[in-house]
Amino acid sequence: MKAIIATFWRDVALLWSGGGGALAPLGYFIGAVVLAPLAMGPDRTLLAAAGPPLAWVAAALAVLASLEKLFQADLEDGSLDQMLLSDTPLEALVFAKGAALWLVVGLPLAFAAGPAAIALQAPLERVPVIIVSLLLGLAAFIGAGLVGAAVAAGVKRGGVLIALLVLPFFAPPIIFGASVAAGQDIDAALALLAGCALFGCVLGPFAAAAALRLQAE
Amino acid sequence: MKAIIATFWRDVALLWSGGGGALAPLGYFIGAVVLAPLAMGPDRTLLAAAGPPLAWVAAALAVLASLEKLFQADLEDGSLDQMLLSDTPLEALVFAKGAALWLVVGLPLAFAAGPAAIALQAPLERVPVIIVSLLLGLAAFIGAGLVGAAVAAGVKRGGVLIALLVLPFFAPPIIFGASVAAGQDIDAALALLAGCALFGCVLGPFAAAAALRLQAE
Amino acid sequence: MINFLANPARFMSATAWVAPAFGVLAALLFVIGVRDGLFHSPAEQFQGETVRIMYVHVPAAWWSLGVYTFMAGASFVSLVWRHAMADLAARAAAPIGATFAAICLITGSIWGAPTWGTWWEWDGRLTSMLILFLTYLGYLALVAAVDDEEKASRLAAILCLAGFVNIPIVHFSVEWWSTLHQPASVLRPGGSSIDASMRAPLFTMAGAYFSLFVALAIAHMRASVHRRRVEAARLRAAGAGP
Amino acid sequence: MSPILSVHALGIRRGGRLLFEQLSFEAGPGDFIEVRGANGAGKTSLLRAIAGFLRPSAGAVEFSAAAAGLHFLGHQNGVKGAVSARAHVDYWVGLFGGAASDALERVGLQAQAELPARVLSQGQARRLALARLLSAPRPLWLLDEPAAGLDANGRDLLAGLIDAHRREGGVVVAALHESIGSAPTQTLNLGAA
Amino acid sequence: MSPILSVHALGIRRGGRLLFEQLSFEAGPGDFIEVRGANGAGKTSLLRAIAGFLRPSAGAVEFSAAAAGLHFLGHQNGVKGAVSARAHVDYWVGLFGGAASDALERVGLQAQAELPARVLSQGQARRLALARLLSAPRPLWLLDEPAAGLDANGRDLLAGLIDAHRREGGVVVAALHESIGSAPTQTLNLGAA
Ligand code: HEM
Ligand SMILES: Nc1ncnc2c1ncn2[C@@H]1O[C@H](COP(=O)(O)OP(=O)(O)OP(=O)(O)O)[C@@H](O)[C@H]1O
Ligand SMILES: Nc1ncnc2c1ncn2[C@@H]1O[C@H](COP(=O)(O)OP(=O)(O)OP(=O)(O)O)[C@@H](O)[C@H]1O
Ligand SMILES: [Mg+2]
Ligand SMILES: [Mg+2]
Repeated sequence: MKAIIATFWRDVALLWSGGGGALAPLGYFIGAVVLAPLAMGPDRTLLAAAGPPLAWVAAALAVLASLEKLFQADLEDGSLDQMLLSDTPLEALVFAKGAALWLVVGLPLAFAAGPAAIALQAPLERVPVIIVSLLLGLAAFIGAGLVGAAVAAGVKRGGVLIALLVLPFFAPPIIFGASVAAGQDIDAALALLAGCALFGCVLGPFAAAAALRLQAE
Repeated sequence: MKAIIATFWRDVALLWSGGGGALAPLGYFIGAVVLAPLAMGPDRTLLAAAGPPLAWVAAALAVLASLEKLFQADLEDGSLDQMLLSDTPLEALVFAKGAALWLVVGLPLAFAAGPAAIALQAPLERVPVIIVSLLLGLAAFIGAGLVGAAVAAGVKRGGVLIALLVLPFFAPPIIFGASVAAGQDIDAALALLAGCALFGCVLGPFAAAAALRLQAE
Repeated sequence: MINFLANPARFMSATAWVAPAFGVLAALLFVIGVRDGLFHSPAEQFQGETVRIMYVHVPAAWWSLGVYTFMAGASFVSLVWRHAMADLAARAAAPIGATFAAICLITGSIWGAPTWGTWWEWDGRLTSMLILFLTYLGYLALVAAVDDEEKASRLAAILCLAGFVNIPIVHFSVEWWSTLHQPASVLRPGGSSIDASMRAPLFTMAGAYFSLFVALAIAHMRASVHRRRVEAARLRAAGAGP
Repeated sequence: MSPILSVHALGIRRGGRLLFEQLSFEAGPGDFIEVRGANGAGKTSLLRAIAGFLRPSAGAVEFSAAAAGLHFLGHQNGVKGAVSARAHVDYWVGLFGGAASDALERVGLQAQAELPARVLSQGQARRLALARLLSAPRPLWLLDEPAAGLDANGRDLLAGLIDAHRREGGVVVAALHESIGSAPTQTLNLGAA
Repeated sequence: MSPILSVHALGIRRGGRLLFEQLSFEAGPGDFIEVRGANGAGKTSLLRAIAGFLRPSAGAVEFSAAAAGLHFLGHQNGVKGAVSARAHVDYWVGLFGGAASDALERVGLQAQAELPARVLSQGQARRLALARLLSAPRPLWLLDEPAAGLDANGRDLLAGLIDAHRREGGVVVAALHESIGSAPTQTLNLGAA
C-alpha cells in the first residue's frame, strides 16, 4: 500500500512539473475547442449541434497527448526496473499511475468542459451532467490509454502509434458521451459510460502491466 | 549541402522506422476523422457542413502528435550537440528535418484526406483541390510546429506544451483550408495557404534554430 | 496439434505442401464461385444485378471477423504458452485480415451507393467494421514499430486480445442498433433464410477466401521461419569481436 | 551456510546469438561475486536475468526462501530530472518498504538534496542511484558498473558501502571493468570460455 | 608554435553558483590537456563552454584561424537506437564533411556494423561514439570521460586514437577520473583551488 501511495504522489508531482502542469493539457483542450469553430465558420446552429460532441473529441485528444511519455520515460531512465523490483504487484503501481493521470489531467479537463460547452452553445442546465460524464469518460479513456501507452512504450516516436492503437477503444465512450452532451438518453448513456470506465480501470492495468513486463526484457 | 542531405535522409529513416512508418500518423488521422462523426451522430447534413473542416482539424492534430519528439530525442541523446558542431548552419539542418517530416507524415496524410473527405460527405470533384490545399497547409503546420517543438524540447512531457504553443499558429491555415474544403473562394484561399506555407518554411527554421541553441546550454 | 506444430522444424516439414495445395484450391473455388455467382445465379428481385457484389462482400466480411478471431486465439496461445509459431501465425494472418476488412468496406460502399443512396453512413455496423479495420492497422503498425520481433509479437498479442471486444460488436451491431445494414440472414440461429441458388455460390466464394487465407498465411509463416534462420546465422557470424 | 542466490546452468541468448551457457555459481552471506568480460560479453544481460527482467534461454536462478528482495543498479540511474534528490529517496523508501533514511548523507549528496536531479552532474546522479541501495535493506545487490562516472572519493565510498553490506550478511554481484576496493570472493569471466 | 585553442580567464556559473573562475590555458599541436576534478567540479561545463554550447560567465575561448572545427564526445553518445552502426558513420561523414571511412573497423565494431545501435551494449555504444571522431578529421577533440564503459581493450584503443591524433598535430582536451595510456602535456585541476 505504501508503494502504491508513493507511486501515486510521485506521478502527480511529475505530471504537474513536466510540461507546464495541469495548464498544458487544458490549453490543448481549449485550443482544439477553439480550432473547431474556426474551421466551421460562425454558423450558430451548426455550432450548437456540432459543438458539444466536439468537446468530447477534444478531451479524447487531450488525454492522448499526455499518454505518450507515461511509461516511455520510465522505460528509458530505468525507473521501470525499479517498479518491477517492488514487492507490490506492477498492476497496482500501474493503476496508481493511471489514477494520478486522472487527477492531474482528467479532473481539470472535465471542469474546463463546463465553460467550453457553454462557448459551444450547450444549454446551461446541462453543464453539470456533461462534467460528470466527462469524469467517467476520461477514466475510460485513461484505462484504455494505459494499454496503448504500455504496448508502445519501447517505440521511439510512439505518440502517433499510441493514438492509432487506442483510438478504436475511445469510440464507445465518445459515442455515449456525445449522447449525454446532446441530451439524448442521459441516464442510460451515463450508466454505459460508468460501465466503460469500470471496464477500463480494471482490465487496463492488467494488460498494461503484462506489456510492461515484456518491455523490460 | 552534403550535411543537409545526410540529415534529411537520416530523419526520413528515423521517422519511417520509429512509430510504424507512415502508417501511424495516417491511422491517427483516420482515427480522429472517425471519432468526430461518432460524436456527432449520423445526421447527414450536419456532417456535410462540419465534416470537411474537421478533416483539417484532424490533420493539424496528426502533425502535432508527430512533433513532440522531433528535437527532444536529439537533445536527450546528444545528437543536437553534433548538429551544432557541423559547418552547415543549424537553420539548414532544421529545414532538412522539417522537409523529412513533410515527406514522411505530410504527404501520406494529404492523400489519405481524399477518402476521408468522401466519408465526411464532401463532393467528389472537390477532392483534388482538398489534397493540394492539405499539402500546402501541412507545410505551414510543420513550419510553425518546428518552432513549438524546439521551444518545448527541454520539457519532459513536452507534447502538450507544444500543442499549446503551436495551436494559435495553426489557426490561419485551418481557416483558409476549411474554406477550400467547403468550396468557398477556392483560389484566394489556396493563394493564402501557399503564403502561409512559404512563411512557415522560411521563418520556422530560423526561430527553431535559435530556440535549439538555447536548449543546448 | 498445436504442440506438434510449435516446433519450427516440424512445422516446416509438415507444411511444405500446404501453401501450394490451398493456393490451387483457392484458384479453383474462385473460378467456380465467380462463374456461378456472376453468370449462373439469378439477379435479385429488389436489387437486380448489383446483388452480385454480395459474393465478394459477404465472404470478405465473414473472414475479416474470422481471421481476427483466429489471431486472438493465436495471441492467447502465444501469451500463455509462449509458442513461437503462434506468434508467427498471428502476424501472418494480420495483413490478410486487414485486406479482407478493406475489401468488405470498399465493396460495401460500392454496394451502398445504388441500394442505400450513400457511400457511407455512420451507423453501428459500418462504424464498428471501420474500427475493426483500424484495429488491424494498429496491430500492423505496432508489429512494424517494435524492432525486436519476439517482443513485438507478444505486445501485439496483448493488443489483439484487448481489441477482440469489437468482434461481437460488429456481428451483433445490426441487432443492437437500428441500422441501414441488413440483419444476418445466413449466419444466424435457426438456419439460413437465403435462397439455395444464391447460397451455393456464396459458400463457394467463402471457401475460396478461406483457402486463400490458409495459403497466404502458411506461405508467410514459412518465409518468416526462413528469414529467422538467415538472421540467426548472420548474428552468429557477428559473434566474434567485442 | 545456505546460499542466498544460486544460479544453475544458465544460458542467455540475445537476438539469436548465444552469449554464454552453462554458467553456475552460488553466493552466500557476505559473498561478493565479480563479473568480468569484454564489451558485449553479456555482463548486463546476466545481471538482468538474475533480477528476473530477462528470460534466460536455459537454466534457472534461485533465491533462498529466507532472503527476500534485491536491488538493481543498472547502466541507467533510474532518476527523474524533474524531481529533487530528497524526493527520490522518499519515493524509494515507499516503493521498497524501507524506513526513513540518511541515504543522501551517506553518498555525499546532502548539499544537493533539494536540487532537481536534472542539474546533477554525471557522478552526482550516480551517487543518487547508489542512495537507492540504502533506502531499504535488501540482501542481494546487483550492480552493473557501479563506479561509472564516480570520482576517486566516490569509488572509496562505493567500496565502503559494499563492505558494510557484506558485513551485514548481504550478497553483492557486480559487473566491473576494474577492481574496486572490496576483495571479491569469486570472479566470473564471461566470454573467456 | 601558435596555439590552436586558447582559453582566457574563463569563469563558469551554473544555477547561481560559481564553479570556477580565472581559468586560462593554451594548447598547440600535439597537446593533450587532462581536466581533473571531483564529481560536480565543472569538467563537463568547461568542455561544453569550449565547444560553444554553454555561455561562460566571464572570459573567452579562442581558436586559431587556421584550425577549423572540433569534435565533442559528451556523457551522451549521440547515437540513435533505430539506426545501424554503419548508418551512423555515414551520417557523421555527411554532417562533418568527411570522406568514406574505416572508422568502424578502427574501433572494433566491424562485426556489429549492420546491427541497430539499440542492441549494442554500453561499451559498444561508446565505441560507436568514438568512431565519430574518426569520421572526419578535426583538429580539436573535446572528450568527456571518454573511457566510460570501455573494457581494457577499449581503453588501449582509446589511448591509441589519442596518440595518433596528437601525432597528426591535433589537440585533445579530456575530462578524466583516471589516467589513460596517453601522457598529458598539462593537467587542469578544477575545484582544487
Ligand atoms: C461499407 C459498407 C458495409 C460494411 C462495412 C458492411 C459490413 C458487413 C459485415 C461486417 C458483415 C458480416 C456480418 C456478420 O457475419 O456478423 C456483412 C454481411 C452482409 N452484408 Fe454488409 N456491409 C456494408 C454494406 C452492405 C450493403 C450495401 C449491403 C446490401 C444492401 C450489404 C449486405 C450484406 C449481406 C447480405 C451480408 C450477409 C449477412 C449475413 O447473412 O450474415 N452490406 N456486411
Ligand atoms: N536485441 C538484441 N539483438 C541482438 N543482439 C543483442 C540484443 N540485445 C543485446 N545484444 C547483444 O548482446 C551482447 C551482450 O550485451 P550486454 O549489454 O549484456 O553486454 P555487456 O557485457 O554488459 O557489455 P558492456 O561492457 O559493453 O556493458 C552485445 O553484444 C549486444 O550487441
Ligand atoms: N542548471 C543548474 N542549476 C544549478 N546547478 C547546476 C546546474 N547545472 C549544473 N549544475 C551544477 O554544476 C556543477 C557542475 O556540473 P558538471 O556536470 O560540469 O560537473 P562535472 O565536473 O562534469 O562532474 P562529473 O564528474 O560528475 O561529471 C554540478 O555541481 C551541478 O550540480
Ligand atoms: Mg553492460
Ligand atoms: Mg561530467
